[in-house]
Amino acid sequence: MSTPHEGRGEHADPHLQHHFQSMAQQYDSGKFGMWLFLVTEVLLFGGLFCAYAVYRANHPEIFAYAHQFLDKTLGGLNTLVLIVSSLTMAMAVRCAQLGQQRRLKQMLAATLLCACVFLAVKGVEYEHKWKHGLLWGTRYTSQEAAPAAAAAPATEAPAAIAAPADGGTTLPHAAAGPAGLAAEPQTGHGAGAHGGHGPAGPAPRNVHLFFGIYFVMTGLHGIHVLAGMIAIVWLLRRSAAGEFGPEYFAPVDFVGLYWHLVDLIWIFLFPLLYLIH
Amino acid sequence: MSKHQEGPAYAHVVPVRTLLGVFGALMFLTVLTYAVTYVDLGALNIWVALGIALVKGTLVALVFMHLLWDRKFYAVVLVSALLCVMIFIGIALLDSGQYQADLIPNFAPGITLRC
Amino acid sequence: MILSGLVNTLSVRGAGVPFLATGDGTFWLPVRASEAAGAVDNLFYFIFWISLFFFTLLMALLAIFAVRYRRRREGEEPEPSPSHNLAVEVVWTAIPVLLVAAIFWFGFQAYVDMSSPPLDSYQIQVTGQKWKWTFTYPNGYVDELLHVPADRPVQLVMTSQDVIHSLSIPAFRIKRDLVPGRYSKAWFTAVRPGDYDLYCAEYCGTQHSSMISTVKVLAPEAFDAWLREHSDILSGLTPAEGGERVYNVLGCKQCHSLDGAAGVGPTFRNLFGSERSFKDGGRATADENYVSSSVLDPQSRVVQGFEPVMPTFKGRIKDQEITALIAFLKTLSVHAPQDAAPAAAGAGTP
Amino acid sequence: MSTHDATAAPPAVGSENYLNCSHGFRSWFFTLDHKRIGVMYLASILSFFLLGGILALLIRTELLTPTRTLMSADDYNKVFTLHGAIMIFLFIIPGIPAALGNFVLPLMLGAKDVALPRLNLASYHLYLIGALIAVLSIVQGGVDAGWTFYAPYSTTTNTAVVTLTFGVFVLGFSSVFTGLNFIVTMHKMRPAGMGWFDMPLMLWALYATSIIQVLATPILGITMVLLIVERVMGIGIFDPALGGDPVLYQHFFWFYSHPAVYIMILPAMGIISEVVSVFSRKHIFGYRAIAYSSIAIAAFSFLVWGHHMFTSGQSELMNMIFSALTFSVSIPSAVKMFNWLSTMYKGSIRFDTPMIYALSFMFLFGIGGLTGLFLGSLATDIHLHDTYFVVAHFHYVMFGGTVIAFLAGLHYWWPKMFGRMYDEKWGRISAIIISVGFNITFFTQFVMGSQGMPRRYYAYVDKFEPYHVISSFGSYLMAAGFFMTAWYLVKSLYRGRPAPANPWGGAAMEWQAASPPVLHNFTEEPVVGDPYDYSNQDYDPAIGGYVLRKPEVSDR
Repeated sequence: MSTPHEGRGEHADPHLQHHFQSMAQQYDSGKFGMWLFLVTEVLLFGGLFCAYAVYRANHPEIFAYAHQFLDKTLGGLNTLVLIVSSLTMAMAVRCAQLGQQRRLKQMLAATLLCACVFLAVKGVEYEHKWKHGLLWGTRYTSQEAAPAAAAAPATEAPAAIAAPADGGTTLPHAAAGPAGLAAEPQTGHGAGAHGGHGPAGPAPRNVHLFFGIYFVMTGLHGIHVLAGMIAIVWLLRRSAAGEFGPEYFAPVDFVGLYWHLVDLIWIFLFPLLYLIH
Repeated sequence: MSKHQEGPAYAHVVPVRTLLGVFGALMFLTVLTYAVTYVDLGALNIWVALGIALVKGTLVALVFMHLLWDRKFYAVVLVSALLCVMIFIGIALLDSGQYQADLIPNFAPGITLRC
Repeated sequence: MILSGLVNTLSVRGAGVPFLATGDGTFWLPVRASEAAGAVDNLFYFIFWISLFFFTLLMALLAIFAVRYRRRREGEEPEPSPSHNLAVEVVWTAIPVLLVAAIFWFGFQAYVDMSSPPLDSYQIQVTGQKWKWTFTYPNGYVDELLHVPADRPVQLVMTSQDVIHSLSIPAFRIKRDLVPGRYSKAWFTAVRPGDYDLYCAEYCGTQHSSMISTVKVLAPEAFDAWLREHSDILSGLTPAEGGERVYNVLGCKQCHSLDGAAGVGPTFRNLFGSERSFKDGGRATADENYVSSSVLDPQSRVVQGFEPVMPTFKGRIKDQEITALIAFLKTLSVHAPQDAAPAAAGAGTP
Repeated sequence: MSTHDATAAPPAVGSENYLNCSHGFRSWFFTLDHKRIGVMYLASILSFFLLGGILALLIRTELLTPTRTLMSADDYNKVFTLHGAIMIFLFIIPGIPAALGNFVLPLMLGAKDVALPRLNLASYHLYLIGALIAVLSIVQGGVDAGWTFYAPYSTTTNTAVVTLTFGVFVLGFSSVFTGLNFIVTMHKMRPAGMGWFDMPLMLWALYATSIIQVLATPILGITMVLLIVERVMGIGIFDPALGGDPVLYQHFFWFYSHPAVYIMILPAMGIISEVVSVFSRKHIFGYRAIAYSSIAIAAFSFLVWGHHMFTSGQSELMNMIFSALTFSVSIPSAVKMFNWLSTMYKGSIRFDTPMIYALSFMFLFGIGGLTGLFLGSLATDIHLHDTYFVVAHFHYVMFGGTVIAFLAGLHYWWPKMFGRMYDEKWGRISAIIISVGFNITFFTQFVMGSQGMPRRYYAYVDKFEPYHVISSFGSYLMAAGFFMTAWYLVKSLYRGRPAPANPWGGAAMEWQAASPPVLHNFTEEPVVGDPYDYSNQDYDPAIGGYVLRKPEVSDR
């Protein structure tokens, strides 16, 4: 699978591919390629940030209400875990550059461990949401956030009728549409009448949109963490064979760049999803 | 080149102290951004949170990702990608804000009817 | 301003030239049947002539160069000529810039006019669904063809019930998407009585290409007469038949079944005369007053087990129509005294 | 699959080269050689071009009559969806960059390979996987959402949307990797002595293309992911019934798909810049202007996507902004056109097949570009949007532009790729047939479009019948031209006259390699020089090609 080799003078390194003049050129090419790849990742998540921005700007009430179901502390913990992993990854790159084989392996292992902790915490959060039906779109079945529809008939029937005022405040600015094509504002049924045991205030309509965005963003991020873990395992195997050193550390460096980007994205996800006011 | 502490010829080795310094700053900023949510600044909250995130992101990119010492072109590449994202988000926001008034209130029966 | 004057001159002078806009269809454009069409056509031909001029110029040069500088024998070398010339390049960048700026400006102006309806526009509601058009007139009359008065601004307030459709009337030069969940608007002033095609221009599935209707532009008096005649949906029918028509035309059937199955709203089968219990704990017998208030003020009492989603029909339904609806309901109910005409009795059976 | 066709090509007369240096399926399928990867791409995209073309003929045949001709409305909807998706994602986007670009880019740089050969191979494998997934959707009964997959139709239709969009998602990766690889190659592999402004314009075009591929394609990726998630899990982001925003989908889609149009046309412009200069035997006119205009087009391409949405419910404010920005992108294209024309001025023009195609390109792209003015202008676009005028416009740009330029490039580099000359007479004849057939097919569509005929119609109003009949017959003529081309090209592989290293007199470095090149491209270090300076070569009638004038070689 490796390309045919042509010896290029006394400096030919076994890792030098045939079409490059020098290791520096090869390293530069790889690094530049990696940066371009990171750019595509930024844009991939950029699309999701766009969806987030559009829905948050236009339906702030959904976000203000729904974020309360997220656990700020777990999110914060995960942020710290990722920052630690970023440090260990940066250290790993340093160790590879300096040829410190033992510490390289330790640092990679530490990074891997942090990633596991991150995913475990994420799993706890997901499980909580799953149990309470705080899910996306059609799967959204939360009783806590459910407006009058489910709870009202049994318990507090009068509340449902009092809904219009609340409906008005939580809904986007109503168009002066003709009567009859759609329900008039006063049919903002049940918007205000949740069971009274939710976090705070009435549940607005379409809360599931927040959870849709939450799950897609954190899910895609989680997949990236998983991919990073696979890459780190691969690095660990290669470093066990002692492949990396001052002359050849590009793979560690590139995986490191990727890992930092994953961290970087989380740095933005955390306040946007968890710390809404 | 032998396995001395000097490292490779074509890349910069970041001193441990710098790494730890940045790590400390990141930890501090995380705690800070967490703490700030307990203060109600109104509309400012999100901007403060994003500002802190931006500082943290810049630190990660400059030091952990070696941008500070690498070719400046990589920074140009990253910034142009961010610019691209901002154009996209900016225009989508601008447009969707404009047509909110056309939306039919309560159009989506959504989940309110199903449970 | 000078340029817009030029456009006007072009179109006026061009009245006799086959390619220029006239009221009738041309080789390029269909019949011009709305006020806005004039501006659009002028712009179309403005761009057309500019394009044709430059295209002809470029292709003529291409042909001349191809013939004049063809290689006559292998190995023949070209005579020396410069490989760049800043002045020339600046000029041929600047000229297109000015031209497209002008084109943008005219397109922009005409568009602003096309998207600002006069306040006194006659409003017609348009609903698109797979795969038919429904046009609702201010008095509640519903039709599948679009009838509009000539010489009067008409505004269409449109929405879709399923996927995106697009209302396109080539003769009026208007087109606008119907997006589910929102209202979109379009307006025009028709100027030529006649029948014109109305298409769905946004792909919407199997019968997309059958989602065609017709715009019938009528003289103002003819339009008024037509609307008066057609909106009397009860004419010539017994009350129960009329009620059934009301049920079908005004949209009751979307939510209220006749076969006893609960839909979005309660079924109409055996409703009349039955005992209703409400969400607020109240109860009442479904008599004439109950039906009437349910239609006009549906939110006041909501039947247990249903959502308060029904819109009011106040202003959309006439008193006789409510009476007819009641007569129809009676034919469907075992609780009602069977004094209604038996004509529609079978209608409700599944 | 189709890669076998390429292996079947016999080695050219002469010594060892990249085609005959190793044998067997594995030596091709797992090769890291950019030339073999380019040839595999070529074989694959041509197979999909054939498939897309057959679908196009089915569409045109169905439209011969105003009602049913040979298939049901549902089948028709699936056919036009697949025609669009296959032509766009499987043929035209990878067409020039991945097939021709892969082959010529390192050669033009005087390099041994692209910078990241393994990534290059991965890109091809992803292309193949994505393409197979996309084609699998046909087996599952087809897709009827239109290649634009507008929500909420695409989220509610019960056809194999998920398969096709997942295929497109994978293809997006392939496209990103190709673009990324090219950018790195051009940055890091330029030989000493070749500055940015010493590169052939084809490389500038590929560079601009790659920028768009890297920056825009991820948005397509996330759009497809969201669409799939929407369908599979009902997430509600684009579905108004769940509170989602279908117009936002269009923003997402066109943020990629408008720049994608330039992924298609920019490399085409690069080919034309090469061909016009070489066959006029004259230095390209306004080198820097063409280079800068490529980059300008790439930059502007990100700012104009909203012109696909003038009637969609996009706000009026955005309509105006996008209309203004749209016109800005027409200027660099016009500048290129003037430059090509000036290059021909006082040249010594030879009318070989590539040049016939280049002239045809200028004619067709001229029409395509100018009709874009009607669509960029707000008031006229309202009338023309979603009609056959738009269909005609983008076929003039995409087919009359990109495909014609692709054919120009294919004929131009064919001797280099396979070491054989094709039959020049048949080349010219079929070039002319294709151009004539194309105009008959699509010019009529301008007329019926401006008369109001909506696109994607299975059945239509009777008054449009004559236009459709003419258009369909044009398409048959065009198809005949293509089969003729396929026939003489395949024949040339077996019977063609062995090609000299430089049959056309090109001055860029790929012509310094043998035809076909050896495994690592150059037997001796290539000479870096001005890629448009033809003064140091002579025509040698004995070999039917040009040779460098040896004494003057050392000008650098």
